[in-house]
Amino acid sequence: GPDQQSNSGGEGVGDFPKTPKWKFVFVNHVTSNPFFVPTQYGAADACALLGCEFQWTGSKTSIAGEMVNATNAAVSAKADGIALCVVDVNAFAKPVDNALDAGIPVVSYNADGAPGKPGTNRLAYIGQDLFTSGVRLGERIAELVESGEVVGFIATPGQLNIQPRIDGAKQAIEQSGKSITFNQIASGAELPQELSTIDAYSQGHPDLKGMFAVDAGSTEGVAKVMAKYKLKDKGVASGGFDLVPGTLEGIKNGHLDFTIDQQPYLQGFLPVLSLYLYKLSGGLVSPAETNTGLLFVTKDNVDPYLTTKTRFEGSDTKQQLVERSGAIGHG
Amino acid sequence: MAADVLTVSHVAKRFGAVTALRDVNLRLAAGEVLGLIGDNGAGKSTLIKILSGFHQPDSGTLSLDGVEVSLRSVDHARSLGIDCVYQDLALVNELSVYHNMFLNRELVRWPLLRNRSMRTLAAQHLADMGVSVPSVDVEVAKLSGGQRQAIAVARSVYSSARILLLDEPLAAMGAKEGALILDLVRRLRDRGDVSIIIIAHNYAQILEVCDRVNLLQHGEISYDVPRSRTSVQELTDLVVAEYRQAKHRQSDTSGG
Amino acid sequence: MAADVLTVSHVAKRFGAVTALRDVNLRLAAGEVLGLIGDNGAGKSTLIKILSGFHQPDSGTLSLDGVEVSLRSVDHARSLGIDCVYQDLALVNELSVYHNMFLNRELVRWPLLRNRSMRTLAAQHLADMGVSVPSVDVEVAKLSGGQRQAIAVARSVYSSARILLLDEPLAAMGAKEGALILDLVRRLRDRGDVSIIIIAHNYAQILEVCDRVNLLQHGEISYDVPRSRTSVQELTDLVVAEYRQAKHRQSDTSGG
Amino acid sequence: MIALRRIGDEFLKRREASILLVAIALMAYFQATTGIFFTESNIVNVSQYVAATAIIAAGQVLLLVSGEIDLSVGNVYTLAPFLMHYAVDFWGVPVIPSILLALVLSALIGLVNGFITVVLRVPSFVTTLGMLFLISGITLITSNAYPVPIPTAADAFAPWLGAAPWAEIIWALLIIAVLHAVLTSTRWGLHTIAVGGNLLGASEAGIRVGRIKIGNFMICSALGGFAGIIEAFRIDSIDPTAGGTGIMFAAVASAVIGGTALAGGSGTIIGALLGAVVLGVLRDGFNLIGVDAYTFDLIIGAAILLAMISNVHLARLRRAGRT
Amino acid sequence: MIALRRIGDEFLKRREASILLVAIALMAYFQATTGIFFTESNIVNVSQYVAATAIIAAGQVLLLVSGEIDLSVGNVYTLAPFLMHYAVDFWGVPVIPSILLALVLSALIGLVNGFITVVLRVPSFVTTLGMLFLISGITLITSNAYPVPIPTAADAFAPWLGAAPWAEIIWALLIIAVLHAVLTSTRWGLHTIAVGGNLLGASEAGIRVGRIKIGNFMICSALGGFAGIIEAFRIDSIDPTAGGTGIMFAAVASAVIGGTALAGGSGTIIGALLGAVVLGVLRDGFNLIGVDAYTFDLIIGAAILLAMISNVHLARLRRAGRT
Ligand SMILES: Nc1ncnc2c1ncn2[C@@H]1O[C@H](COP(=O)(O)OP(=O)(O)OP(=O)(O)O)[C@@H](O)[C@H]1O
Ligand SMILES: Nc1ncnc2c1ncn2[C@@H]1O[C@H](COP(=O)(O)OP(=O)(O)OP(=O)(O)O)[C@@H](O)[C@H]1O
Ligand SMILES: [Mg+2]
Ligand SMILES: [Mg+2]
Repeated sequence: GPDQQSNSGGEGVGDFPKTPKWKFVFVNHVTSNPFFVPTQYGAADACALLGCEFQWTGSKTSIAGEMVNATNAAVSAKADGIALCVVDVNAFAKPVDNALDAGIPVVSYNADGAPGKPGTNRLAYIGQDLFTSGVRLGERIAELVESGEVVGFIATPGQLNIQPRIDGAKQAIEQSGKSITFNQIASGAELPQELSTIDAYSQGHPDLKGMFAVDAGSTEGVAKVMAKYKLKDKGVASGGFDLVPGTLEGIKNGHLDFTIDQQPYLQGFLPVLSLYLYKLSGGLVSPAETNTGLLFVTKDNVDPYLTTKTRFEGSDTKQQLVERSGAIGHG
Repeated sequence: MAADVLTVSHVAKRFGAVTALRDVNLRLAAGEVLGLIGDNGAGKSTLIKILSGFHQPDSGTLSLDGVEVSLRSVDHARSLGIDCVYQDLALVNELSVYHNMFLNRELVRWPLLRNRSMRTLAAQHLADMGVSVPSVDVEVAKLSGGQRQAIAVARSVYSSARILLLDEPLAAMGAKEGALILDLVRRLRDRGDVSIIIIAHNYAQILEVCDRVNLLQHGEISYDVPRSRTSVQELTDLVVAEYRQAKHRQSDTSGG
Repeated sequence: MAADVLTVSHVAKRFGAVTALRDVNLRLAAGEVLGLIGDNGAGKSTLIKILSGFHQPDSGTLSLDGVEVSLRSVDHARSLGIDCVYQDLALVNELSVYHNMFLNRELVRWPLLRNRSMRTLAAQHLADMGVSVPSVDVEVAKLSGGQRQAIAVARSVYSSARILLLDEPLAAMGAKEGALILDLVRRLRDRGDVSIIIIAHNYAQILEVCDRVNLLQHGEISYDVPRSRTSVQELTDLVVAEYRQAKHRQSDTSGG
Repeated sequence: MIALRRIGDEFLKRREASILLVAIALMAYFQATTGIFFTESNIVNVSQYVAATAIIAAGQVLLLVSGEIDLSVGNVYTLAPFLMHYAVDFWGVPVIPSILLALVLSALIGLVNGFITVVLRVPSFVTTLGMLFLISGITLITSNAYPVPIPTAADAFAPWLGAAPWAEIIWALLIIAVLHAVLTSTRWGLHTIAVGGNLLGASEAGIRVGRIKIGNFMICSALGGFAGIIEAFRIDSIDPTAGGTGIMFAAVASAVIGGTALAGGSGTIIGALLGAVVLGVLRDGFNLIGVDAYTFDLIIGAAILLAMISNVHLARLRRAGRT
Repeated sequence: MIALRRIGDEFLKRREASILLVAIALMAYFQATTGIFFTESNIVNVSQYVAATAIIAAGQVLLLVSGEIDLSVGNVYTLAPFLMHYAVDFWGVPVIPSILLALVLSALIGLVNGFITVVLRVPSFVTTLGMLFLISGITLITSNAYPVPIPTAADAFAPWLGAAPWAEIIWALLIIAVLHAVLTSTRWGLHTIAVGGNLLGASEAGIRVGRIKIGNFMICSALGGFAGIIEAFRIDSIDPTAGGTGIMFAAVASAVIGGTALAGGSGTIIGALLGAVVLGVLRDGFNLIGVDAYTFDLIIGAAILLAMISNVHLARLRRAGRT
């Protein structure tokens, strides 16, 4: 019957018909940041699966103008799809419209404008809900700290992939009604600088009750400083975002209470999939809003991240089947 | 006798520990050419730079036409009619011959430079001085020592200054070019509307053009004589006598 | 007659459109002092820089003691015993007097500089030349024109070169200091182990120390005469005759 | 034929000839490999890569020629559109006066740089480094580090001020033309060269060296502000992370690639434009080819080196060939 | 008393005196306001702010004095620890030879910079700008832009190489001491000054100017590599985002704050150390005080300006007072 016929498939990958080698352009705001290494692996794996290719480009230092240029170049080069980090609510409206006008599908990933204001007419957002993740962070802080001084480190204030988190945290702390003073401190764009900033801050504030961070580098810095001065023993709470090695180490050794995973691998894998399906279906399968999640990693569930090096965390390049066993943790 | 256009009274100038000028008194009459001589390091150039507004004296006064003035800057001095050829020539290697020759005195049709006129005039002035350069468009970095000096001299000599200060204008000039420049100075003197101070170590040249000769020693003018009453021999003897004394002093204080 | 230490054959040098040297032939006998004269821009400094290894000739050859050599660099020439005082003095303003005086010829107790010895020697050499500087520790940027020249001259004259090239070593020197340097050159000549080429525009000074005089004109040596058979007057006339011709040529070609 | 050769000779005499040849060769290469370099949309892209950098580079050339440098100009670039925004949206000033106000304040920052450098004698590298942080702080504090939209009141002017495809590059070319004339054909330019070439000599000649330097600081800073404003209009957002050291660096690099000496005394404005073009063409071209971010750095580094080595080589050939 | 005054006079004669006074004043200020500046742990922090920058600044001083600049040294700083990592973990080379290999390769990068600058006559600003991108690309591609831990084989050496609290600053002081001696008391240093002060004059004097410049490029680059390695040991991670233009900039700024002229011919290594100390104390001190993120830049900018204005003023007083 007709079912069998469809199973015999087309001449493309899997069961799909033969398609051109579509090329999708990922426009990123911090192209060389380790956080996005698994994102690139995700995109690469999806491309290998589907027989397409992707280009990783944008700005190294979060400059909207450079990202606009890269987007425009992708339109000129007639890319088959664009995945974009919308780190500015205004700047990308026109380039995205241009791309859509030229028939190029666009999705956003990792950052999507300000809360309630996506800033572009992209087809869908694939990534964490940043403001919500900040709210969850703030709730967690209010759980861990009764009152007093708490600091939130942010690498580059105002950046829309991290600033909403701090804003969300602030809001949640205020709403908790506890007498916590929350200070926002810029820690700088590179790791050694972040480390030094956090170190000095902790020295200057002996009464600190909590140290938190909203980006990968600052979180790692918090972990190291907590360990250096054994601040856990003094009752300082701590936590942050993402899963770079130093952070995981800190969780394991108990210096860091938690870190929040946002599944960067999926932020590369899913956009390729969405764009591919859009092309394949002639636009009938339109990309869907996808929340890549918000997973608290604590001492209880950190082990697998440490014991295995995988593409999914960016810590290894090789393809492998990661075995797991036992029950799956749940609420 | 003509009135003094320039009077220098009790001028002193120190650079850190070095006293370049101690107590200089000097006068320059209208239309006069004054030769200034002295050892290396005697302070001649320092005095000239004070007169041109480049240095400010530590103490002492300058008067122009009997009126005391304080020269705030080179530009100020120039606005009062004082122009100078510096010993270091003050040329800009990166600029062409003609731009150097008209530096800070450019011909302009506002706001643009009148390059063609400057080029023509520059070529003409150099020809008058008997100096040939490959082209007035060439950068001065590429010129020979004498060619460079000729440009610096032309810059001032062809200005319409009332007081001209020439610091060793002939040091790098050839025999012929030097003679032609001395001719030029003589012509200026004969015109009578410019007063000149000229520094040189070649006493024959000094005596050829100067009306009067001053000797700078130990930071003051120690000898002042009209041309008619001196000679190359006398001037040389003066300087060498000074040298003997110096040798003497030196052997007294050596070892300190 | 002594053998020639240096022979220059058919040397030519162009800078872009400018032909500085066309066809220079010159020889320097052992122990001889040769005076080189010529107009500004005649190519004297260019020739000296070829002999010191700074420029490479476009064509022609140099021979030392009859053996053809090609001077690869100033360092190479110096290793062959050729040393030079450049017209631009080649001083480093940022360095002290004594470091300049021993530049690239420093006294060392490896790996450290022997600053004390250099300081003492520098002070001594300057005293010999009758030149006083505030201190040998001072940066040369702060010195007067003559003091600077004295340092450059001392650098070479007190080296143990076999062939000394002096490009206008007296231009900025005072009457006394100039005389003392000429004394020094005369003493070197009398010692007989060094041959010297000296450029100067003051023909009296040239004739005081030189054994022979060469005139550089139109890119070649156009006149070669022993001291005994010439005079200041003759040399001056020669140069001025050349000038007359030039004036003539110029008026022929003007307007182009 | 002879006329053509004359034009060719005239062209080769210009200092900028070699870098222009390099730029043309690069464009030809990218057209050959991508086939779409010379489409209108891509040329617009390239022009937008180039314009802001070229404007700042032109100002930086004046300053470099006079022997100074301005590291803070990239931060003035960031601040200026915010100043316009504050004036329009908070203080109710009309758009054009607001822009003028932003430019005047930018020039004032240059004045302060110049004053500290010339009168207080702090080296300009340090003066403008301090100013860089200071202005960055002002921008962050006053803007809360949030990007804001262009004031709606300015919508009517937006196309003129950078939003229209060709607007930015036209401004850049106008500014380049004027500054080229200033540097080559006015007293100001001549004195700028003199001050940078021989500071002592220039002051001996009576040039007011301080005034020249301070003036060039002001010009450079004002141009930085202007570039920031038109770039904000282009991307339709006032971005607190825009500019900074990145664009300052690109501008100085354009100037140096175009033949301006860091040590002062020599430089060309048109060269700086061509330097910015070379950098822009490289960035755009490799993006068109679809080079990845990591490889991008590698390739652009190698390309800069190769382009400059050929440039220097061409320039030497040119000089050798000149009669 | 008299002996004390003699020491005081000797001190005031030194060029670095004024910037040292500024550094001391800043430390006193921060001690007074925070009360914990002079605790051991904070002094260790400050030393770690300072060490890597000071090492690179020392190399940069040599290069700046000889009239060149190296923009790529911050990227060599990033690459070198990865080279060590590759050698140890992938090629099985023992730790110490791996580190030496990384340093030799760093020096080779300097050699290439020097060759392109001196022999091919590309201005060093552009040469090293190209190299900056090139090396950055190499680092990103070979490391996949992912941080890696220090090789476990190196654990035994870690305390010596930067992991122990005082290790970094001791290395820095050693290097500073050696390079200070090189610059002030050896032929190499004298010729470096001569080349930067008067390039034509130095070559007329027979100094091999190319060799001096290339050598200084190599020293600077090797020091960049070494600083990167010890900093990796300190933070116990090899980070592809470390270094880059940020630390290069800080190093050049330290050199200039310490009295090195960008135009060449003059500079002091100890001054560069003190410049790095001033910057480090400012950063640490304002962090101790707990200045808000946005205000930080503002205050540090103003502090740099004030510190340098006082420095220049003090230096002038010092010179005027000298007999
Ligand atoms: N800017 C300065 N800083 C320090 N010392 C200086 C400065 N200018 C001149 N001097 C010193 O002042 C003294 C006088 O120098 P000046 O140049 O006036 O001498 P001079 O008579 O022109 O000598 P010369 O005949 O050699 O040109 C010298 O000892 C010199 O070292
Ligand atoms: N590096 C150079 N580039 C271009 N032209 C040069 C260069 N050096 C010298 N010239 C030209 O070569 C000619 C000869 O110069 P040179 O310096 O040899 O003259 P000179 O005889 O020493 O003159 P003076 O007596 O004035 O010192 C001059 O016309 C000069 O402009
Ligand atoms: Mg003098
Ligand atoms: Mg000469």
